[in-house]
Amino acid sequence: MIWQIDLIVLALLVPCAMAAIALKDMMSAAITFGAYSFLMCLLWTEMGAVDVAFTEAAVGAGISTVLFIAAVHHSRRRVAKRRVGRIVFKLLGLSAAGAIGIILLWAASDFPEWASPDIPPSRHLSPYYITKTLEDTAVPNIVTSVLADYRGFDTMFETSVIFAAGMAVAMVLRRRRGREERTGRRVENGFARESPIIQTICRLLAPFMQLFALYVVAHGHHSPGGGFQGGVILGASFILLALAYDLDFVLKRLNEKWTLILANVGVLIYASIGALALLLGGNFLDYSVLSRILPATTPVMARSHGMLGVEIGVAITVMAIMVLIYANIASNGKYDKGL
Amino acid sequence: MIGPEQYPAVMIVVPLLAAFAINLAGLIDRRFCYPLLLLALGVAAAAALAVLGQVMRDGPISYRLGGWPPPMGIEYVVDHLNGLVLVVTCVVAFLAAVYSKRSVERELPDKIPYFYTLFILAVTGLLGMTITGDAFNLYVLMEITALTNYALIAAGRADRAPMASFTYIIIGTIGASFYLLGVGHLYIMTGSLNMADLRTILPELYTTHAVIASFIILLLGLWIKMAFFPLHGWLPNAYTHAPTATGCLIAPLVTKVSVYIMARLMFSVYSPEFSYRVFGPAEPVVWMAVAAIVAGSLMALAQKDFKKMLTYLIVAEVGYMVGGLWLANRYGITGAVLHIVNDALMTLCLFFTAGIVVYKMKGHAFTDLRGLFRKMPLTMAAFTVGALSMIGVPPTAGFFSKWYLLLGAIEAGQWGFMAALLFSSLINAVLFFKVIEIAYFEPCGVQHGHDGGQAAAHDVIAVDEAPFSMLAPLVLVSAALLAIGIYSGSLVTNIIQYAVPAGF
Amino acid sequence: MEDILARYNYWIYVLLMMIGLYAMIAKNNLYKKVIGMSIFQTAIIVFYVSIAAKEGATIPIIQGAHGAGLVPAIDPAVYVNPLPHVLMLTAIVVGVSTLGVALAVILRIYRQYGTVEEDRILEKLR
Amino acid sequence: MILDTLTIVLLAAGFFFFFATTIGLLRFPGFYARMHAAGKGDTLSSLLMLAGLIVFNSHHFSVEALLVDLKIAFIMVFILMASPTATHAIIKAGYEAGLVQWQAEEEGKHDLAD
Repeated sequence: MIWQIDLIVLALLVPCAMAAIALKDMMSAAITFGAYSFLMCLLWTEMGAVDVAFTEAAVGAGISTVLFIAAVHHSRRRVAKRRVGRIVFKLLGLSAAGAIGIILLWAASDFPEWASPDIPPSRHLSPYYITKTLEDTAVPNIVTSVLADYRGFDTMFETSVIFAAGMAVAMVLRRRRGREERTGRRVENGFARESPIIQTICRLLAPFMQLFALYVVAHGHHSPGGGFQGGVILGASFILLALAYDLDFVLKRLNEKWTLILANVGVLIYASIGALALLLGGNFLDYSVLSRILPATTPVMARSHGMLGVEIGVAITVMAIMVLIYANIASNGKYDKGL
Repeated sequence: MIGPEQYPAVMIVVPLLAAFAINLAGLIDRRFCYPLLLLALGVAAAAALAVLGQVMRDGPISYRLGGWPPPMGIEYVVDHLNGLVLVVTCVVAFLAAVYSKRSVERELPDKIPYFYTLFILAVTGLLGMTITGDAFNLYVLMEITALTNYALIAAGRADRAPMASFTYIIIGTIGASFYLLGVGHLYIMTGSLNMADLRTILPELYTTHAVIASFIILLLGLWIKMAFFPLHGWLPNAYTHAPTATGCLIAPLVTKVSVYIMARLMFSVYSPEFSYRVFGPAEPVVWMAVAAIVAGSLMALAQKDFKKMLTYLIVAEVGYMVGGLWLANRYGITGAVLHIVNDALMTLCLFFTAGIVVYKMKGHAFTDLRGLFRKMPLTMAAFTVGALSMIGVPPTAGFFSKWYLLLGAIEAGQWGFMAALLFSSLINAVLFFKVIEIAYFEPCGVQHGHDGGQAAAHDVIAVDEAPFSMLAPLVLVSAALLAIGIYSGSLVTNIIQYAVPAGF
Repeated sequence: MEDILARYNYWIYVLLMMIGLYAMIAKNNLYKKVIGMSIFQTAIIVFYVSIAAKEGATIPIIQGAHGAGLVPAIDPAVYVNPLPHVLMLTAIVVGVSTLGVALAVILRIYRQYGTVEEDRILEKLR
Repeated sequence: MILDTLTIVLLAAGFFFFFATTIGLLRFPGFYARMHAAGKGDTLSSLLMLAGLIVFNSHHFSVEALLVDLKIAFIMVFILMASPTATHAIIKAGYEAGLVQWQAEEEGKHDLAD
């Protein structure tokens, strides 16, 4: 933790946020928002939250920006001014923000000192996790062990949230062909013609990205990363190809039906491991009872293996849903050639 | 194999697994979706009833997820209060699921698997929110419910549905984020996320700014989520323009579960002493509830659309429950908890009726109700029970919760709240008699404008009841309203009185 | 300096939150509202991660524990608090999910009304 | 000692090129010139800094340190591939969108002000 960096990055965040909401061009705003996300990563790495920073880098700066650009692409780019009542809305916004700000600042005056080792959160629960993770679960990455085991139930629903988001996007946007004939060409925007250089490099990079994603999933017990980050990177490798070629190129390899099946299978793996524990006589998600069916495993190692299993499930779902959301937004629900 | 001690997990896990099963089955044949939905919700309802039985027999249950002891792991806690809410949620969801078949086939024919997947995920979220004993776990489930709701509403074919959904996304996210922020304030002051653990640590910190602010922020978040006036802006449009089946699921449940969570926070995370005394006098909140009741009723009176009128009545009913909880006495809290149950069923009954009207008449304005008593006598009879309960006519359920609320208001000396209750009953009476009058006396179909045609139309209307899968749940709900009305005494003595925190 | 540092993170998170809330309420363009929403959510993440920070501590991965079974004695002061990190991983996921759904709904709105400006849409609905 | 010096030199060089890149990005006239500065300087400076980190990390030789070195080397390879491609993509998009190259006599006309 280096407080000088903290000071600078936090100071940079505020103008970045302001620019993102003030810019009149939505593409610029999306890019600025991506920069904001990268600053966030930096801030969190600096405060030691490597897993959070990793996720934010993959999600906030990567996927979110792509989704924004894809969505803006299908609608209007310029931001128009409100015609009437601009001042009323400004005052309303300012007063709401001001009121909340005052309450929060008032509350912050009682907070324990930042980064002090004696604050209640650092004394009450976290020492247990830090000192017991190896004994209980044999996983050195405490974030992974808390995420997938101590609070594994949260994570199961986190995966379900992603799944629900995918279903929601598909439900809202997806439209069948027929009424509007499939265009069969990329959206005409004047500056997105295919380039052999980009295509070759992306094609070269994609397998490495996927390999790295698998590493992130498998090595999540010992290093930053895990199912979620790995899944996002896997999804990003497909999205990269969809950007370099077109959506059809990806959909030929991973079509709509398979994304849906994979999305379901991933969460099902998670929930079934939990339910398996239930059937073996333990509580839901109590991986230690899995030692009864896994060969040569102590209850502690069973927890470690159980975590690996659920991480794989998370990765599969996240990958499938990322591709699903991108495909729907990039093609405006038509599953044609996309951007 | 799975013993009774595992039922709390079963109640959540079965609907969750069913969500994926429904989605996968939908890829093969979409006719599998509906039976799977009913099966899963049936199992969940049975588990909920069994859990409530256990609670009534042996007292509160704690269930450790992942086998970790409470402050470290996530804990499920079922006591009399949420046991009751769980049963109501399961039953309402089951009936809404039975009812949904025909309207989904009509309104969203090409999206059935998605719809049912999101439907059951929403139920899972609501059940999880109710059962959990962990403040952060509640947030995750709140977001599951919210995300599924956004999509279920945006799927509507009504012109305004997407915009209503977008408004709901923005406001709903503010609400959920406030909740998360409040939990953060509690976490920084105590270092814990478990509700029972928080309850033991917090008393020393009651006077700190951060804890008081956390209470304000949590309340603000929940008030947005439950559409407590004046933070109700998202609700009327979202619920009016949602597809029928969506409305029948979320209109009865989402606001009530949020009210339950407020009660849970007030009694189990903070103490009643803090909520009623340390935090400040409860009177301003009761006055806000008065404003909610009056405003909701008046806005309902101004509507020309049947479904929209119902949504404003929800806003008024939220005022009842919040006011009852903040009366700070036994009668008020009993009335509020009883009203959570009653209002879920009443709203369900009224939205079922509105759904049948939409299904048969293809619209939900008042003019679409003409002549319905002749066309659909059973439907309208059931609707009348719901309407009477809404007004508060004995022996329907609505009377008893209002009675407790009135007693509470008198004991607390809150004359304003009492007056608002009576005023709202009066308005409800005016509203529903207007509806019944239109449905009973006015002839069906405006196209027969001249006098002779009207007389002819009276005789021509043939009985054309709603399909069985829609009618049966409606009749069941109205029967339940009567039954709860008759047995409300034993409901209060056996369950609700234990739900009221000690000391009242 | 000490006093400023002790509260600085909290002040900034409040400021970011206010920016986000303002954008959500006052902005006319629906995309801007969504950006505001994301800023609002990331502000809360800043708050939580700031809670986790601990002076003189390193990232929450136990060092020298590659071989299972050999458990070194662990001093909790050496590692930052992992719990908020876990919570915020979930919050980020929730954030991107909400973002995806919000963008999908905006595209649906654009399909229906041909605009993404709030006042134009409300005019058309009138 | 030698390693330390090498680290410092590499990092300093990296910083210098980054600084130059930023100045170029801000001060060069026209879209293409700016992207030229950004593309080249960015890649070079990142590579130099990563090389510096490899040297720094190799202070105490061990298998683990070697693994980390290898990872950083991989990052260098990928940056070498991805960064120029990204620059190419941006410039190509600009070219196809019809951005005209900056000419001295019509100063400011086609500047990347927007």
